[in-house]
Amino acid sequence: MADIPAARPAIAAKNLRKSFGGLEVLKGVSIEARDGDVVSILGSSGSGKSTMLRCLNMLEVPDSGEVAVDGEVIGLVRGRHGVRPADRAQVDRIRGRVAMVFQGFNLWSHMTILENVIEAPVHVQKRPRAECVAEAEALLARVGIADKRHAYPAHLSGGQQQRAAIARALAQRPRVILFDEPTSALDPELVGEVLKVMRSLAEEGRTMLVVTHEMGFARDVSNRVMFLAKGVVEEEGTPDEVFGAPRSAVLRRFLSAG
Amino acid sequence: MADIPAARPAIAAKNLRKSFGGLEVLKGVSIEARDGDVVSILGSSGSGKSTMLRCLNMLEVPDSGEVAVDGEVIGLVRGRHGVRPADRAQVDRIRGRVAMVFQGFNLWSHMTILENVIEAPVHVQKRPRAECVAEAEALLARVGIADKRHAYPAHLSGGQQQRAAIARALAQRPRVILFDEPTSALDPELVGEVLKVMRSLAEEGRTMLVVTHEMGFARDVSNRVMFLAKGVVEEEGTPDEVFGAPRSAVLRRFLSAG
Amino acid sequence: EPATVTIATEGAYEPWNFMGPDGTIKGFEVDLANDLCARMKVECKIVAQDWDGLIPALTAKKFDAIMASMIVTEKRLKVIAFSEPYAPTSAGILAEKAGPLGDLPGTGTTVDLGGDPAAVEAALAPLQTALAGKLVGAQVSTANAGFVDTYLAGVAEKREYKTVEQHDLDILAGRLDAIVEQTTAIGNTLSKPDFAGYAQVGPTFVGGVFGKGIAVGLRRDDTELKAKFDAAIAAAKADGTIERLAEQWLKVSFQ
Amino acid sequence: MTEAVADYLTLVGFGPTGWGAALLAATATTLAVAATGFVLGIAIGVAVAAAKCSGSTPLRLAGDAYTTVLRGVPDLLVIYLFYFGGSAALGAIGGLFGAEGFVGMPAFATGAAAIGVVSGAYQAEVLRGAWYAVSRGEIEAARSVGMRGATLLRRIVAPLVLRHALPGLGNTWQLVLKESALVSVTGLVELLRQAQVGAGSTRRPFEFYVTALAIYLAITWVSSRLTGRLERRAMRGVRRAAP
Amino acid sequence: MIDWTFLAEVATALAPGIPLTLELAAIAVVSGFLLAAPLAFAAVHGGSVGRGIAAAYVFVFRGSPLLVQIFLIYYGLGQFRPFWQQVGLWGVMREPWWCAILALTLNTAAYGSEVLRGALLSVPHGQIEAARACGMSGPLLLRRIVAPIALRAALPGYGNEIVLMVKGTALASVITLMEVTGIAGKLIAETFRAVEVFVVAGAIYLAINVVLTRAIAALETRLMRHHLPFEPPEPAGDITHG
Ligand SMILES: Nc1ncnc2c1ncn2[C@@H]1O[C@H](COP(=O)(O)OP(=O)(O)OP(=O)(O)O)[C@@H](O)[C@H]1O
Ligand SMILES: Nc1ncnc2c1ncn2[C@@H]1O[C@H](COP(=O)(O)OP(=O)(O)OP(=O)(O)O)[C@@H](O)[C@H]1O
Ligand SMILES: [Mg+2]
Ligand SMILES: [Mg+2]
Repeated sequence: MADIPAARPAIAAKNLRKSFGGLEVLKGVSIEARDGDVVSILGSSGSGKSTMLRCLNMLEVPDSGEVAVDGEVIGLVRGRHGVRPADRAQVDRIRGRVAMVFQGFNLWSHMTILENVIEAPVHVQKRPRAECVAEAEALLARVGIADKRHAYPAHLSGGQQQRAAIARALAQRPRVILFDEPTSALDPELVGEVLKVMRSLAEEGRTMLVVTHEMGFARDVSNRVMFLAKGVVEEEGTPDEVFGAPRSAVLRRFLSAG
Repeated sequence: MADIPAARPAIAAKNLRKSFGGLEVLKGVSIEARDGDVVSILGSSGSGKSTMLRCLNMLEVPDSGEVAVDGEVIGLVRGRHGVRPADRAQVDRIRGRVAMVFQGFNLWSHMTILENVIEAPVHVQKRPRAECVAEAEALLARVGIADKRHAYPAHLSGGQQQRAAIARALAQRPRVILFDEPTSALDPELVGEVLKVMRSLAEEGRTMLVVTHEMGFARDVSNRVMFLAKGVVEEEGTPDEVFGAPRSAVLRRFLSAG
Repeated sequence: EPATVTIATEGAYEPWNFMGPDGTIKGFEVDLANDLCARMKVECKIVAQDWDGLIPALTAKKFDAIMASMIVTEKRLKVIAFSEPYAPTSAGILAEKAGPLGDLPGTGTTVDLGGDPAAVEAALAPLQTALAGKLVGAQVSTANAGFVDTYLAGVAEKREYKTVEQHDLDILAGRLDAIVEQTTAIGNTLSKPDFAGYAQVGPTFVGGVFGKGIAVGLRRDDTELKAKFDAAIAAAKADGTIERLAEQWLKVSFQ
Repeated sequence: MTEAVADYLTLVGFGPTGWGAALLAATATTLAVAATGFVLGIAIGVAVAAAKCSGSTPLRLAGDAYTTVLRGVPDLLVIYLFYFGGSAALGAIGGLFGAEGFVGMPAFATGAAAIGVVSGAYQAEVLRGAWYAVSRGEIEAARSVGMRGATLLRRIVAPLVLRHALPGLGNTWQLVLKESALVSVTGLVELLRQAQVGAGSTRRPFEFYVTALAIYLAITWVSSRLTGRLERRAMRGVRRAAP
Repeated sequence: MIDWTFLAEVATALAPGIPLTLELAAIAVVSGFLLAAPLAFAAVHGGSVGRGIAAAYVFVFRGSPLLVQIFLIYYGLGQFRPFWQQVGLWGVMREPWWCAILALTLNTAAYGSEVLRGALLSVPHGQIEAARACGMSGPLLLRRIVAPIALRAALPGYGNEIVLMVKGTALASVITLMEVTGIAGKLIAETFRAVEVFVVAGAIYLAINVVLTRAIAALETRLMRHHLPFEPPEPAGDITHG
């Protein structure tokens, strides 16, 4: 990494370790992103990408290591049943600033799409409902599912659900957005649309960590690329560095397949 | 379509129509695939691809139109609550020959991966358990998740679940396989692996209908491509025809984005 | 000195004590209680309580006295005190007239179970033969059930019921061959048209397990109230009030 | 036949010898004691279920003990203990303050408290089962937007849990309704007690028990219409598999 | 303060009632489940006829107190002796034991079927579709996919029901059966020490039910492994419940 005197990173993790039962999934992963950074996270299936992302907002509590959002370190304590956050209120506060788009979408099945999108702004951030509805409708239009706003998630196609999940995350007006394969269910045309949205978010200064299998995206939109393999950061750098001159053999094989 | 005197198609649908509430999703879609055919189905999100696939094995019953597997037409009757299959036993028999990989995987949560894979062979097809287990383990190895065979679906990563779903479908030894975005959660390396598996299946003479957003796959593996837009087949032909000389404006826009 | 005495009864044992649709409690014991209270110069408050809970609630001071057709027995005397009895007890056997027990010997006679053991044995022997293997019902934990336990154990099969009307129904249904019950209650049962084919058979029993008659149940430390009740009962007996009420409500004479 | 019907109608009617008014009043008591107990039970049930699902071992053990004991002993016993034991306790307290003799615990309060305490144990189990049926992903999504505590509960957990719990809670309500019949031992004149009194006093048990049955069924009918409506509301957005 | 000798006496007196209590509960739970399962199935998949029948059944038997049901079955149906004799069932209807079994079974089936119905409805539709897609339907689909998932979901609720039945047997005492509560009632009427007797009786029921709930909880832990936050390191045989 370049060692310019760093501005306070929007989100940073140091030396994350996480095991499930006997399986060590993360073996000391560090990551750092500043305002406006778009970091692509590549890696083969099962390499720990989702787990890492989930550690960043404490949906999985790392066994060791440190996560800091906006310079604020999330305190962890070791209890009898493993590690847990010291201060739940802090975690909630931080999660309010870090949005997530899940790999499996996880839309709330008892709410319509519009209700899904305004839920956090209205009930967590306590913003005026009318304003939130207007903004939600704009967001839904932007991802092309305005006509589905009164439908329930179960009645949407895969791509529509994914776009609803993206809109829900954006409605939170987060500083940092964690995307777990946000375009996996989308056709090329929509991928293009979503990338456009993400680019504009980056321009607004929002920070994005994006788990993706779209090399095109990683190359064109992100300013940093990170390659995860078997729970360690195998390689990291600008897209040019990573794609232009991959150092590790694993990454070379990975890229040649794409 | 070429009008060589057709061998009996492995699967064929004529003029399928399907509405949800007021929304007409399929507006008369026809499709036909012979033994060994690999048909790619393209189309933007919400264009009705999943719905069409689901109509082929009667998970959605079409409002009108006809589906035939192996020349056997699935009888439909119009009852008081809409259209339904005339003979459930026939539907079950046909479904035994038509496997499906779901967009959302739908693995059985109460069974381990291995149990998921041997379920249909052992309990539907009544094949000897030991044989099925051996075959299942080979399949799981082929898609690279042999080590996860005793894990439950909830403990797998997205890509691992998707591969388990593929293995489950293949274990059925179906004549026809319906894939709904089978590589959406996979990294490029694995996509390559899965494509290899699919190619070998095609060589064995199995018929595949594949909903996909991977233009590479559509171009390289399939021998027919079908483009769905707003519930109608907008264009259809060999990959060369469709990709080389797209006639419709919608398709041209769709492809240019990719 | 209590200005009011709270007296509990069961309220479901016609004609001794029972309730009307408006919730008022009526019957022989209610009229008697009011009469006794007048004699004792106290206010009377009558409440209804489940049979099971009567004695526990008395000892828990939920009320001061029980007048619920309760028989004085040794077991009860260990827990509570009783006044002088205000009514005698006698029990009998109810069975189908046309059935095998219809001609049970001793009908019309009275056997004092507390009397000469040889005479008791002689009177009971034919009963035990006739009731061998039969199903006999009685209300649970009453002197009647005690009678079955004492004299018919190993002879007849005993079934115990929570209320009188339940064993009445079961004998009608044919699930019982005989019932042991107080004669006043048998009289009440037989007065109903359904029981036209039934009768009291065999001797009437008094004394012994049937104790020393029916009396007011009181807390053991409440000697003052017991003295008052005793005096009032003696007076009511002497001037014929009890006899008059018995004839009015129970259609029997205590003489 | 018509005579029998006329006779029955007089018995349970509202005339001077009819038990109608008494039965109606008793029905009101049944409803009141059941509803009070049920609401109390929900409050207890939520707390106990939360304790049982929480990560804290002492809380979980306490919750376990609560549901085990209260579901394990006959309800009649709990009511008895509240009646006799509660009175004794109150009496002791009264004695401290110089109150003379017996301090009665009101029958209604005893009954409602006993029902609440018992049904709380059942509600806790129903709610816990429902909690496990909720998709983890949807809860995670809520956490990831920073929802927590009461908001998380009210907006996401409660509706989803309720969806799965409603049939079970409906069951518990029916249970409570009939549990109220046991409160008769405290001397509270609710429906079954009134029927027993009527049966004992008139020696016509069938008429009274059948009438009681009919009244219980009527209450059930109304309440299941209500729960049915709630269930349909809660199930919105759920897709059922094709036949 | 506590009269231990009396408590011991009560326990000895109540013990002979335990086998009858267990017998009634076990038979009622098993036969009740056999009735509840088809009822729940009819309620969910039986079309309007099945739904109607199941709803009516549940309505009547869930809607009224068990005490009233026992009473009406025993004394009410007992009235029609000639009819029962004609159909050759008087031997059954005559016996309080059979009447108790009948009433308890009918009652628990109503509650049980509601628990099962809720569980059937909670099976994720995607998993049913996956089964249909490979040719499963009817009994096979039920046996392999729907029932295992539904039964897991139903387990806590059904556990409630079993415990309820154990306690429900107490009401058999009103039709002369001398199980634990029947004997307890007798003891109270003889000794007038309601609280002590009920505490001992309560302890007996509690002991039975603790064993039952522990067994159900152990089963739940075993069956719910796929719901744990992560997989236990070994496919452990007996996980003891905390
Ligand atoms: N059960 C349903 N009820 C109502 N509308 C539905 C239902 N299923 C699908 N739809 C609608 O039908 C349309 C087609 O859905 P379908 O799932 O077939 O799309 P798709 O082509 O597979 O899209 P994607 O690529 O996003 O998966 C969508 O607009 C969707 O909202
Ligand atoms: N709850 C869990 N219990 C046990 N193992 C788990 C659990 N969650 C994840 N794993 C395992 O951890 C490893 C990493 O999973 P993760 O979901 O992070 O992978 P991923 O990089 O996101 O893969 P994909 O691209 O397929 O989504 C996998 O081998 C997975 O099986
Ligand atoms: Mg992942
Ligand atoms: Mg789709």
